[in-house]
Amino acid sequence: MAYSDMVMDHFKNPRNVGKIDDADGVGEVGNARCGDIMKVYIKVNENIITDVKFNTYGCASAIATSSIATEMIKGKTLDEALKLTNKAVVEALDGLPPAKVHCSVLAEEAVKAAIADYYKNMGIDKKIDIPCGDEHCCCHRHDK
Amino acid sequence: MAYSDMVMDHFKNPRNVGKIDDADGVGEVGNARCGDIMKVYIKVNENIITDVKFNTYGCASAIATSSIATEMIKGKTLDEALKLTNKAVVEALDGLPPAKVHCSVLAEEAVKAAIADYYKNMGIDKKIDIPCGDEHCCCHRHDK
Amino acid sequence: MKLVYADNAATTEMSERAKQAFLDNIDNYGNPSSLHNMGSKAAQVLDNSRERVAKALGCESRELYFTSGGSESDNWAIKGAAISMRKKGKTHIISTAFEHHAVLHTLESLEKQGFSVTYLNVYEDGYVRTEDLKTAITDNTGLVTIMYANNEIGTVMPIAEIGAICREKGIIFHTDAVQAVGHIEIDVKKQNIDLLSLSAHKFHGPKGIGALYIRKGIVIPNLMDGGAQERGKRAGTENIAAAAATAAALEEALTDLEKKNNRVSALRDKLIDGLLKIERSRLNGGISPRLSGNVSVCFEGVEGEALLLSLDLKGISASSGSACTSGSLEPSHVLLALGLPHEIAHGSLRLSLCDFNTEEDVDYILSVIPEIIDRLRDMSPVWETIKANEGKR
Amino acid sequence: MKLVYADNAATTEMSERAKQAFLDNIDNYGNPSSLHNMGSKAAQVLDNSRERVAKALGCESRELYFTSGGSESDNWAIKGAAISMRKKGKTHIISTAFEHHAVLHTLESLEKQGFSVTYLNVYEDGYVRTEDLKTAITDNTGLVTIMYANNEIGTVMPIAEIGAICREKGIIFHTDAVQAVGHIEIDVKKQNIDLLSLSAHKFHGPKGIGALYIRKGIVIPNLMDGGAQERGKRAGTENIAAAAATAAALEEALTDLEKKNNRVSALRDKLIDGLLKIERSRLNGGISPRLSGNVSVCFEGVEGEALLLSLDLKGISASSGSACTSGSLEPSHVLLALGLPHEIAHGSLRLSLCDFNTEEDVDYILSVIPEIIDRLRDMSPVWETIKANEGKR
Ligand SMILES: Cc1ncc(COP(=O)(O)O)c(C=O)c1O
Ligand SMILES: Cc1ncc(COP(=O)(O)O)c(C=O)c1O
Repeated sequence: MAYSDMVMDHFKNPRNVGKIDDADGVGEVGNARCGDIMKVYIKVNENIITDVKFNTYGCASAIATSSIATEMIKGKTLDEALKLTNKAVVEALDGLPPAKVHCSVLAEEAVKAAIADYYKNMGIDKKIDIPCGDEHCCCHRHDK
Repeated sequence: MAYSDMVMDHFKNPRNVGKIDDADGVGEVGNARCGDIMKVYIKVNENIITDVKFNTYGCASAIATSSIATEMIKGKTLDEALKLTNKAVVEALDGLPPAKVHCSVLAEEAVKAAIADYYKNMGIDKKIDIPCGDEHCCCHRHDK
Repeated sequence: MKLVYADNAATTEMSERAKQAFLDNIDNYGNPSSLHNMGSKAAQVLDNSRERVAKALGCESRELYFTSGGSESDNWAIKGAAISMRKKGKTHIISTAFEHHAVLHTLESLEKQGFSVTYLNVYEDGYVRTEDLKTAITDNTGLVTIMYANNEIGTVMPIAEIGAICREKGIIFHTDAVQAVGHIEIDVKKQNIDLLSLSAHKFHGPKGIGALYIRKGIVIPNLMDGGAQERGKRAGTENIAAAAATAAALEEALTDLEKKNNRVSALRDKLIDGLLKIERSRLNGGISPRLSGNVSVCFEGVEGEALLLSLDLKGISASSGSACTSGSLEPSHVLLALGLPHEIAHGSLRLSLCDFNTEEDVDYILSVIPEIIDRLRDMSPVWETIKANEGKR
Repeated sequence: MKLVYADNAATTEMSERAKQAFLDNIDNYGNPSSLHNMGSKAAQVLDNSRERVAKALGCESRELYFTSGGSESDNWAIKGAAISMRKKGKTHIISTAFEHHAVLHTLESLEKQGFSVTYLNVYEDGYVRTEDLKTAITDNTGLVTIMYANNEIGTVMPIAEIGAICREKGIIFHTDAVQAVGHIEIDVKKQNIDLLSLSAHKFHGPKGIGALYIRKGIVIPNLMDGGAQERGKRAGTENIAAAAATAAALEEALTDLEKKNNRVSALRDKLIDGLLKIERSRLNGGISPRLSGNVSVCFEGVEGEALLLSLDLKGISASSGSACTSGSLEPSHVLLALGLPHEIAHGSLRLSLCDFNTEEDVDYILSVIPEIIDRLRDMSPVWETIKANEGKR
């Protein structure tokens, strides 16, 4: 199993690591039992994601997908950010080993969960389709 | 499967190769189907084996056992020669690989068959016990 | 950058003597089954190598069969013994839950064929209890297969006691000694072992070769049918150079073994002590008896692969769980067998030292790990939660 | 004394390129399953080697599995296919009477488990007839295993035709191509081969490594259960250096193959012509298609081992029947399958040339053999009888 240079770069120097104490939205997905948890924080101004940070517990590709996904949504409108797919994340990283594709799904979910949280906080009723958002999502559901 | 130096010596320079046209006794054992035939010729004078020759079709150890067995009975009395055992032949050759022990049995048989033939020619009724003397002796009977 | 290879339980570098023995025979290419001189020369080296390996185990040459490695030896021993015991009407096997996959998956395939397997508990400390073995034995038990030393956590099982129990009950006893041979003094006769698997690349020998000891009197069918090699029990043209290198490596490994083990276990203990200073870390498996080179720890709030790769970037080769399974998402079955919760087992690190490692290696590892752990914990929401809960208490 | 190695069907010398590839990787000792850099470096060489071997056979990398050699590949393919076909309710296998023991003994073990095997006639010339195959196929047939080229007499089977017939009938087709790979242009796709066994040491590669090609879509259970190596299909820490050497050897063997084969078969034909000048000699097996290096002759009135050892004393390495069985007293099952009487089969000699052999080698062999035959016939009572009978006619 070899990671691409992009994955290694984002693992070694992850962008946007950290927390936003006064975040407008926070999304957390995965669980410790499965070996990965991603937590994404966003600041939103006029529908634009002005700042984003993440904290991730997980393997190198979990860290790298979090890093690149946050990069991909930074400065984007919420609607643009909602179009983020795990496929786009995998492509941006020049590929992931098959066993690690589930990390890209988690990253997509984490972003969407943060946006959903933002809408909830704003009292805006917007249905967001999260691939596998519930907390009890089984570890292997993303492998297939 | 490695042969001892003695076996190789008797294979390379077999003693007593040949035929005796006016032999007093000739013994042939083994069969071509099994891959080895030994034919031993003896000249007898006053119960002493004065000359002995052999012809052998067979593997290196068949040739070596024929060679050493003829050496071992040359100049001996018939009674002494009849005491030749395959074990003695194996020992004289510093051992034989297990799969080749049957050759030493053949050599013992060939000598005994030649002596038996001598007695028969002389009209002497003497019972000689040949381990496996009949022509149809199966190839593998000596392996055990 | 300093390079430290600390993954010797996964595989080892060939020793100079092993390499030399290999190279000395690379042109000794005859087929040992051939009758000509080229063949005999090869056969001589094969015989000599077999004798030397047999001697190192305390058995006779003719009880030792070369194979392609530890996995083949395990498959042959267990599948073979299973077929033999079934002929005697027995279908129950006893093993442990933390065997190597070469044993576990073999047992699973036998379970599908109607055998039943009892997996003994190895408790939190990673040791089998002989009382549990005695309790598990029934009239239907035909085989006990228990590893000599665990590949992940290094705990060493009470093999002689297990051997004595099995011999008394007339049960075949196989031990996967892949991690033990070359590292622990073994005497298959004294220890009443019937079948023993070894693999050369775990003691500085070459890859692709191992052996199975089959005690005289134990009859198991072949796994590999074919030519008359290995006295008709294991077909395949023999790898002479590798056999010679195996013998050389094993002899070298056993020379001054105690001295080497003392040195290596001192390094190990220094490493363990240093690592356990890190908060919320723990040692996996008991400390004694333990392979002299094995360090297995878990760090809470950190995931093993990220830890491994961070170490790799610092020139340190290590492993998390066993190498074979590290591509998967499941934490190691060994750590789970110890009763560790998934979330803690995910944070495991195995550093396996050998006598090529130095004190500088250990110091270097200890200088590097804490900052890596800190960095990973800093970005870990799990660690955040742990800390938050601590604060609450 | 001149030394001539003419036993290349038993095993070959490693080529310089293969040795170099091996040595280049002897320190690339990481475990490919390991996540660290040492592991990835090893994994890269493994992947690259697999690709190159796959390319040489015309298949995809993921259809190629490294094993410990030809015997393991044969055992895995045949035992595996047998289990798979039994699940579909089929228990009939078709093979030939002159397969290598790795196939024959495997089939025998299956016969004991309730499979039935039809052994096709190979006639006096050593070729399978496709009409016989068609006749032998029943609704119960699940596997056809027919060797690509015979190891003793060098005859080459109509593999593409056999492949086409099997594919049409939906029967799994395995070929033991141990003697063919590296010597004959093979394309498993065009030839409709489902399973193919190869062994590196038969084409100037290292010993202890081989491969099994398993066509995508063919599912057979593992022979070697355990770790996740070879995509979970063949457990055991991989032998990187040997894999690299296998790829190097195979590529080298296939470079200018036709040119090499033309040269070697010219040597072969010169040798055959020379040997057949000896009275009461005969060529075993048809001349075409035949492996470019194979010479197999019988000399009446002479026993093979004595002939072999006499040649060995002159520096010539050859074989009688196959190397594996030459310790036994039975004449080769291959020669018996051709219908040769025992007494003639006993006098067999196999000289197997490769592209390392020269015309001088052939001239030397031809200068030596007649006097050896004369000497042995001079002391042979069988020859005496033959001559006597000739006199009578
Ligand atoms: C036709 C054939 N099949 C199988 C084998 C077995 O190969 P290996 O000895 O590499 O296991 C051989 C060679 O011994 C062979 O010639
Ligand atoms: C305990 C144990 N058993 C079996 C094996 C398998 O050995 P090999 O990879 O040489 O087949 C290993 C190593 O991978 C091991 O550590």
